[in-house]
Amino acid sequence: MTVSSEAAGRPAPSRADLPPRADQAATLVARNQLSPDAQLLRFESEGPLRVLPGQFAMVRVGGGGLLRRPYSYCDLLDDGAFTLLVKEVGVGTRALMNLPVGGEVSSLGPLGTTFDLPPPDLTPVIVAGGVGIAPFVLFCRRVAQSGRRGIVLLGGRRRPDLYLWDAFERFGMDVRVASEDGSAGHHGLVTALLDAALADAGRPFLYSCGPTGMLLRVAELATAAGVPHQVSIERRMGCGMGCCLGCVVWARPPSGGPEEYLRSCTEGPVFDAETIAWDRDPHPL
Amino acid sequence: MTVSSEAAGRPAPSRADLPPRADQAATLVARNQLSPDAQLLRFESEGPLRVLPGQFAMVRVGGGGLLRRPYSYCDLLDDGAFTLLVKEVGVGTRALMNLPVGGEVSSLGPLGTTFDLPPPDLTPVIVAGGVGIAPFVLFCRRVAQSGRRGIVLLGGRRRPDLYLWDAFERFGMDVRVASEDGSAGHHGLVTALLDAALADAGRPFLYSCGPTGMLLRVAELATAAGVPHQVSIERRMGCGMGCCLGCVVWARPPSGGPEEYLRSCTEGPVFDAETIAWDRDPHPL
Amino acid sequence: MAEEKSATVDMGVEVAGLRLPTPLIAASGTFGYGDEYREVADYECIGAISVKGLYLEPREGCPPPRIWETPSGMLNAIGLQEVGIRRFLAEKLPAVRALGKIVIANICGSSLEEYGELAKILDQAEGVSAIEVNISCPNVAEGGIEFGCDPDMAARATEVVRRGTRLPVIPKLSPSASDMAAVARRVAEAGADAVSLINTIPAMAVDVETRRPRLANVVGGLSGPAVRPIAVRMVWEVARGSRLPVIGMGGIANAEDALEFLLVGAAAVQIGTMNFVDPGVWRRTFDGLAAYCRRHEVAAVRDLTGTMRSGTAG
Amino acid sequence: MAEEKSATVDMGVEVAGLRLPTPLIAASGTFGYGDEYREVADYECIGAISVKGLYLEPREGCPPPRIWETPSGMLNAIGLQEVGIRRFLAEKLPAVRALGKIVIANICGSSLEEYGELAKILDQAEGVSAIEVNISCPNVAEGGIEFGCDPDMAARATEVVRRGTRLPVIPKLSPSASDMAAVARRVAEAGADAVSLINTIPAMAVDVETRRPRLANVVGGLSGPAVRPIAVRMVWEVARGSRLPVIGMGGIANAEDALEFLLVGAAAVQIGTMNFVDPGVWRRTFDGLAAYCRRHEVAAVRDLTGTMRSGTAG
Repeated sequence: MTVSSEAAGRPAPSRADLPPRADQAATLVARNQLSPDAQLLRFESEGPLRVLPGQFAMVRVGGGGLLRRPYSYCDLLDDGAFTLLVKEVGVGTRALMNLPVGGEVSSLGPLGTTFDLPPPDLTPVIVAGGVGIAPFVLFCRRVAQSGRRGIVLLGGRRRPDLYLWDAFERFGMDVRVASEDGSAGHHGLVTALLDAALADAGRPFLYSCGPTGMLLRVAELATAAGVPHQVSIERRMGCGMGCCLGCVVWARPPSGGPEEYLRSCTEGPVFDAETIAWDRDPHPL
Repeated sequence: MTVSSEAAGRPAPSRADLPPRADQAATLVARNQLSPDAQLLRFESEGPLRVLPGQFAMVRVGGGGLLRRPYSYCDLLDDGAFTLLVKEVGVGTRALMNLPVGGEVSSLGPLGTTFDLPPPDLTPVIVAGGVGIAPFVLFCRRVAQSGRRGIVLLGGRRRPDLYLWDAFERFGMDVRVASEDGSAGHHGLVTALLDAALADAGRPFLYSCGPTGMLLRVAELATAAGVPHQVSIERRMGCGMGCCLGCVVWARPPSGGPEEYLRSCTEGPVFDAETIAWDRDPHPL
Repeated sequence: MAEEKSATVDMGVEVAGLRLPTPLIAASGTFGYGDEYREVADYECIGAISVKGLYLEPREGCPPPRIWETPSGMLNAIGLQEVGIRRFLAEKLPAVRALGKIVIANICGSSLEEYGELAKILDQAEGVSAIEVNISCPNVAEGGIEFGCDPDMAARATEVVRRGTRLPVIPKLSPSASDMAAVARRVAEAGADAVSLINTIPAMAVDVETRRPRLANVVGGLSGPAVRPIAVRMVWEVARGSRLPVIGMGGIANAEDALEFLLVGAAAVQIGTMNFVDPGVWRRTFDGLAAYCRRHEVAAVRDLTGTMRSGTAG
Repeated sequence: MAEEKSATVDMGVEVAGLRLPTPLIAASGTFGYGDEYREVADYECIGAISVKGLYLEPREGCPPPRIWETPSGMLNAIGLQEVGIRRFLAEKLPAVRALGKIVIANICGSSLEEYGELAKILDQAEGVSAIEVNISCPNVAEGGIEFGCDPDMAARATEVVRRGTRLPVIPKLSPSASDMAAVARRVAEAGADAVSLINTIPAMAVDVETRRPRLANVVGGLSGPAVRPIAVRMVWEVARGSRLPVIGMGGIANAEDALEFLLVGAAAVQIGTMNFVDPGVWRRTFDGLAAYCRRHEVAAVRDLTGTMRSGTAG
């Protein structure tokens, strides 16, 4: 893989490069209440499951509304179990958070594009806000498995919103945190930690996921510093399979290709950040 | 109370004669699986509850469809708890049968008219099919409390469908059963037991609840024998409060009043059987 | 009183000349003759009651089955079983008047003459504050076509009611018309003081095991949360496309739902099907509206009408 | 093959001259260009695929937000983002043809000329078996009014397509018309071989906290189980009121839902929104239809069309 994907916006990677997809029953086997409104849920799939970091599942749960909801795979465990990080935002997440252990969901995945491991001479620097941390657990597991380290910048409103901090430390990552109320780490936004992290990393490769305001700020700093940057974009999704066209983001390829809407479920959720036309994005700060 | 209600069809008894109604939260505290597809559920109301035999509740449970579902109160216990007999017929009953112990429902009741206790010189004879037995548990509790006995004829497809048989024996009732497959009691329909029961009762007062075909046959026999007969009629209900007009039955008062649709939730569910125009009933055998 | 629980928010609205203490009206056909819910609903949250649709004479209605549940909705074909205007005035109206609520009479006609006659009778009645005109009734003289599907027939029905009464006249629009705003403009010219919408949407369901319709009448009216997005769109179109005040309805179950209607232009809303599901809908919706106004620093709920912003971003 | 799993039931149907191996068609706009679901849906259960609506030129579509969930339904305003007819033929059609499925091209026009031009291009294309005509498109020349709302405009759009092709022509009817059967009769005269219905119902939702519409386009189309009772009624009306074969759709999630449409008169059905919810809908619906036919001793699924009985009792 190359540092900067040649194809603008990495449109529709050949499915041959990605793990097979299936709609499988998955049983909730454990619940870890991370904060008053967030849980880490562990599921066991009925069949085999391969997932690359950054990919997501479309999950259907009884009482959770008509449409499935997208969740980044948080971690994939050796026995084929996977975890999801869920924060209550509506009827779908609420149904999942109220599902009793032993209950079943339908999980369609793995879907979408992936975070690339950086080339050997670059150091991963991750910037995540709130539940945007989810895809980086599996990512950092892979980074650690390749015998490398990275820097994880984690932001949230208050200390309880800095989910899974300890997991990253176990992977040997250099974890730095920020909270808007000052209850943990830097008092303020996580992006304030970015300059120092980039300097410490030497030759950094940026990865980000979280609120649009944060992503935009990270993208500005990355562009200014000439640092490669992959971003996971979350949009309201209908199908996750590229058919409803509900989850699009406007792409303006720097290579000069045509501007167009790309599907965050298929050409994304992970994009090269320079591809996204942030100024035309309908989800401002 | 008189043996045969003067007012044809007993239209809209003054609410002053009936217990107060409320929409209350009720917690499921115990489940008794009576057969593969029937359960006796015990609930505790958040507030006080008075119920007369034959009355029903409109129950709302999460995942159980938009509308409430009507259930006869099966029994009312001294501490204000009540039981419902539930058989799986659709999304509403299924949600109730899957509700975990400790789960909550909304219960609107008590609604509708009641079975009258017979005058002292008459013997109650009850004919019930399947879940039609439900309202007679509380009724027989009241009969027994008045120091009297009665005959209970209980029918179903197979032995497991003869619900709560033992409860009636504990109340000192003379229980006689029939099953269509011959696995318990008389091999055939419960109505075949009726002639003998009426003879044994001497001066009987009939009460019935169950499938329309059974009710119709009981009504024919009661009319032929000149026996007073109260019947509980179950219809698809929307509100239980007399407003949606979904649950009507055609009434042809023998006293010569106007024929009209009466609401099984308000003028019923318990009617004097001679009021019902069985030939115009849209629910044939 | 309800007002005391939200002292800082003025919950009153004015529509079609009626001053309502709250913007929440009980929808015709879902609240009986007005007093059926007195034990279980918070009547202090109710701004007015539109009673069950009235013809001149009593009607027995459709045979059962009359109702069926659908995904997030309810089908009904009651056929307007009711007691007739005279028995309503003699027996039913006193009970609902005793509750101290503003009463809206909902009327149905098989002919223009019947609409006119009903209007004249109600004009003389004590305790009726407005007339809601159900124009989704089949016009017998025109082969049973609904008055409401055709702007001309809707206007003529409105006009005969207008001539028969000094009371506010509120045609209740049928969603079967392809241009709701055009119907609203025509009934405005014919003298309507406001419109209410939407009536139920014609729909049906089939029992596939017996291969028979779920309703004896085959076609019934769909209501409930399932139709709410359609109703909100129609209220928005009528509020933009005519100058009449609009009373919105369609599957309102809580304050958020009611707010959708108010923001797109309704001056008041009706609560219908959800009465059947949850009599607590009145208290919850009322309190939710008051809390919303406080949170958004809106002094009076009437100030919300038509305040939807354009665009979805920034 | 699917047929082997239900050896005793003939699942084939014929509609608009197309012989379909199953009565289940993937609805345009919900199944991409046909091959997106190949890993997760049982394609052997699919009788045909109606691909995403095509204009002459590529379109970027509406800005997001484009979708919103409603009670038992889904709102969408995609604005027909698509690649244009030429790129479809060059890049997309080969992939779906490789799946061995019957392909129906769904076309949209901003003008009568565009409909005619698209029909001519498709007439020359290999591997397209029929043309479904989306008449819910705004007619630019007439100020953006939908072709489908007016029977005359619907007929004119059908006529230009008819003149441009020998392929079967299937107008997809808009539920905004107040008399669906009248539209069906007019497009029949204009040369349609069948009709499909219903397209989505215009609807909207509002974010009351921001007071902005949930969709950037303000109004979107409502689909899903919420609208099914409305769709079943319209299919029943069109099947009774015209002689055209009908392809029914609207919230079909399982065999029972599909059967409702068949019994009221549909010759085939389309599955749309439920693709998003559950790709297993194909296998479940197909198997359920076959099981129903066996249980009811129906030799061929086509024998079910229009067999609803009258009356609800005995």
